[in-house]
Amino acid sequence: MDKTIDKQAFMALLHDNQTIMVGGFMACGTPETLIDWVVESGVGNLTIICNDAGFKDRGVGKLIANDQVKTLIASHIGLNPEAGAHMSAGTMQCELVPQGTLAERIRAHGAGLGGILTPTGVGTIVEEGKRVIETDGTKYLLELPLGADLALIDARVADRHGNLVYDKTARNFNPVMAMAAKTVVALAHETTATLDPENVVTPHVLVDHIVKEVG
Amino acid sequence: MDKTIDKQAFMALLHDNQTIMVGGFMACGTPETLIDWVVESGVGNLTIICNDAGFKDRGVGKLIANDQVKTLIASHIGLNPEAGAHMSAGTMQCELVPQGTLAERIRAHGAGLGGILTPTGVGTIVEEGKRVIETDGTKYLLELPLGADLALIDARVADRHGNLVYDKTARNFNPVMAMAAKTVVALAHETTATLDPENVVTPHVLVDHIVKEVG
Amino acid sequence: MDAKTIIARRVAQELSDGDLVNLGIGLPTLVANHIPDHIHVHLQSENGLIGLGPQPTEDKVDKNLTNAGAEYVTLKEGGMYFDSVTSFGIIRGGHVDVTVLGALEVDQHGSLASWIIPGKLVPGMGGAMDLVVGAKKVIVATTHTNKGRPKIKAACSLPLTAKEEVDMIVTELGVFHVNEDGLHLVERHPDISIETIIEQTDAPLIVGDVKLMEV
Amino acid sequence: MDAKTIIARRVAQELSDGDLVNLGIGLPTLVANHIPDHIHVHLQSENGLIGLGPQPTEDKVDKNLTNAGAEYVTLKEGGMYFDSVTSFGIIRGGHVDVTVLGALEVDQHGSLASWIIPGKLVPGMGGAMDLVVGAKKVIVATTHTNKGRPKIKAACSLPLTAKEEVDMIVTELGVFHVNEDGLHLVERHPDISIETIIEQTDAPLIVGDVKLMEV
Repeated sequence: MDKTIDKQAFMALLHDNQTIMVGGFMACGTPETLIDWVVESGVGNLTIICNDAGFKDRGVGKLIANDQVKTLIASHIGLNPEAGAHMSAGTMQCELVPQGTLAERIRAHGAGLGGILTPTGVGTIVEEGKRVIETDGTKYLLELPLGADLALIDARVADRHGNLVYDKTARNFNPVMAMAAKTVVALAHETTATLDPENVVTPHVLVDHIVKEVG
Repeated sequence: MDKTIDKQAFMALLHDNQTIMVGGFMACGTPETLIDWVVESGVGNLTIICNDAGFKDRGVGKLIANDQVKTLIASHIGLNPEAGAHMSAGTMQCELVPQGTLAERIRAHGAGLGGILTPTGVGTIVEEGKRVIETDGTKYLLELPLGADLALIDARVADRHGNLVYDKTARNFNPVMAMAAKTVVALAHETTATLDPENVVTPHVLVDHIVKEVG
Repeated sequence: MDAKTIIARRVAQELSDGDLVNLGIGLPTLVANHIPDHIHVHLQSENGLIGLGPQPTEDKVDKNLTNAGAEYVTLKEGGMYFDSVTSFGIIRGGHVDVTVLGALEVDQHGSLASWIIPGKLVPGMGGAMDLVVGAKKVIVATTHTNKGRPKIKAACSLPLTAKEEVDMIVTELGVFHVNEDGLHLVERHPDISIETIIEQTDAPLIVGDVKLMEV
Repeated sequence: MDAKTIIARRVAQELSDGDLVNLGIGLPTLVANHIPDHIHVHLQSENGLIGLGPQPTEDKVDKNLTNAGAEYVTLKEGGMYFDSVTSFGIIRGGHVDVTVLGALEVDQHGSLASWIIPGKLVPGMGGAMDLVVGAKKVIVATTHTNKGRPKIKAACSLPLTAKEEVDMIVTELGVFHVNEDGLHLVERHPDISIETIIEQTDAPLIVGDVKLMEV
């Protein structure tokens, strides 16, 4: 089953009001070609889940600069002044989540858990509005699952089944996001017939579509 | 830093009343040499955490047959009649845990979570004695972390830093147990200088000691 | 055709191209032999692989390549290995399209008992509780009766594997759908009358348009 | 020697052979330059590697090999890559021996504020909340004052990164231990009097046997 799609088929996956997870850490491991196409599509009112706000001209920062993002759920926005400006102007909301909690919340959705108890954020403003659950005298925050309509991930190599491996620190949030969205699109920088079954990071059953990076 | 230890040093790690996690699934991926040494040591009153009870003469079944196990925490004991016999005789207790819950409880300990909410076991006897937590109208069981004093795991290859890779379905519970015990000992069937940094499954910082399989 | 073959063949017809499928130990395993040639499904073995192939010839046996029943198996091209945490993340997270498993009892509301007969048989639930809760579609494949006693009940009397999760029951006598309004008989064996099925079923049946099973 | 070098050198002395260490962005990064030759530590970068090496020469830059501050880095022999879930599992699970990070404020009870100045600076907490809660030893490395205002307080006034998790504070003036009974001054810069340190600290100090810092 060939999962490769072209730009046109990708564009048909995009809609206003979608929740989209985007892999990458400060734009390292973000599928830039797919982000460019989301910019080109002009879809708006998006909820973006990403480790950070990227840069003004890299990563999900391009979507923010183009006024397509209603809500950003991220752990850090400091390297993109546009994100702060959009927040101050009231044109974008931002939910800041500790990075480890963000990873676990996405994992919880992908792995079918109802939530996880984490010590992270106890006694801080992260606790606000959350259930505090005590076990054995220790307090934990109940953090809830985080899923998406679409995940856009960046892979080094896809094989013809859709198995994926990643490149160095460009791996980051990509594998866990591949577990947590209704539709998963991977931008593959290379393709190959098959990968070593011991080294596959994302099994093909989790990947719906592959876009081959050109050039 | 050479992490290799010999039999004598391994034996010094063993004590009565320890909680020991043992990798393997129906003895596939169980470090048999290390189990043989635990049998030889004669330590008793152990709590063993393992996917299953192994067979009478393979895997943790050898420890049960030798009357060293006070409590077994496992998902399945059906292929080892000795386990049932020890339970009936009252010489061993057994806590049965759904396999996915067992994996998540061990992971929770290793990843510093206070617990996880799972739908598995809701409305069954697995629910007994547990907190039921409802989010968005769905009921989940709060399952608590499971750690150990010692983890005995089975690796295909260890490099000289202690990085590990596994062999096919012998991987199973080994990687997660390497996260969840105070002391982690890996039986390595091969050793090499270095492994590909993209393919390491268990990072060396999690591994305390390596025992090289002989022959 | 014997009962098991009738059941396995009928279950196989429920599978769609590209499905990720988990087949339980025993009768459900036989389903793999009846998958139509034009349908390509991916079989998961919860001990750590997707791409389960046929049993190897004796000279090709690899002791580190087994299924969840501790039998030697093979891996198909495109398959891959993973650990137990990933395996049950895939299962619990709803990434398995169809799970097929046996039953001691199954009731009109879709509750299933399959893992324990108190005081008699205590093998443990293994991965069954997670599979039944997590898979998108749960099919119980079982002989209609056990020593003449109906396995389909108004309410299970044995401890449950999961509450109200079964979608479909296939026996050698017929096919049943578990709907909101109760248990529907939707197909019958051509040689078996609806009256006989009602007689051998310990639960109220909703009988509408009953098709003939292909046998 | 400038203040930052004094601090970085002193923090480096806290590291032990084999430690897994996470160094925050900015001042803490400098600690890597002062680790004694006979001590071999493993640096983690929370975006997905252990074995952080020095910055590459321009011709060796790999855009998919960055640290948590989005700078190009290298991987040392024996290092490996992993995803964000694994990275924060390692962090939250207590597998990081020492984390070193900066502060906006730190108080006598070991509470830390480092990620937000409401209405002014909202970069986000990134991985800091997980690191401070998860690491075995938390060292705050910071200049003693900010524009003449003490950073060590009786109680933090800014929103917290974590409550009562800091173990040690190193500034260019002295070294402080956070103990159950309060904040101890344990070392001072040879040129700085205890009185000066008390004067420039906004928290009560317990002063016992005060050694001289090596500068």
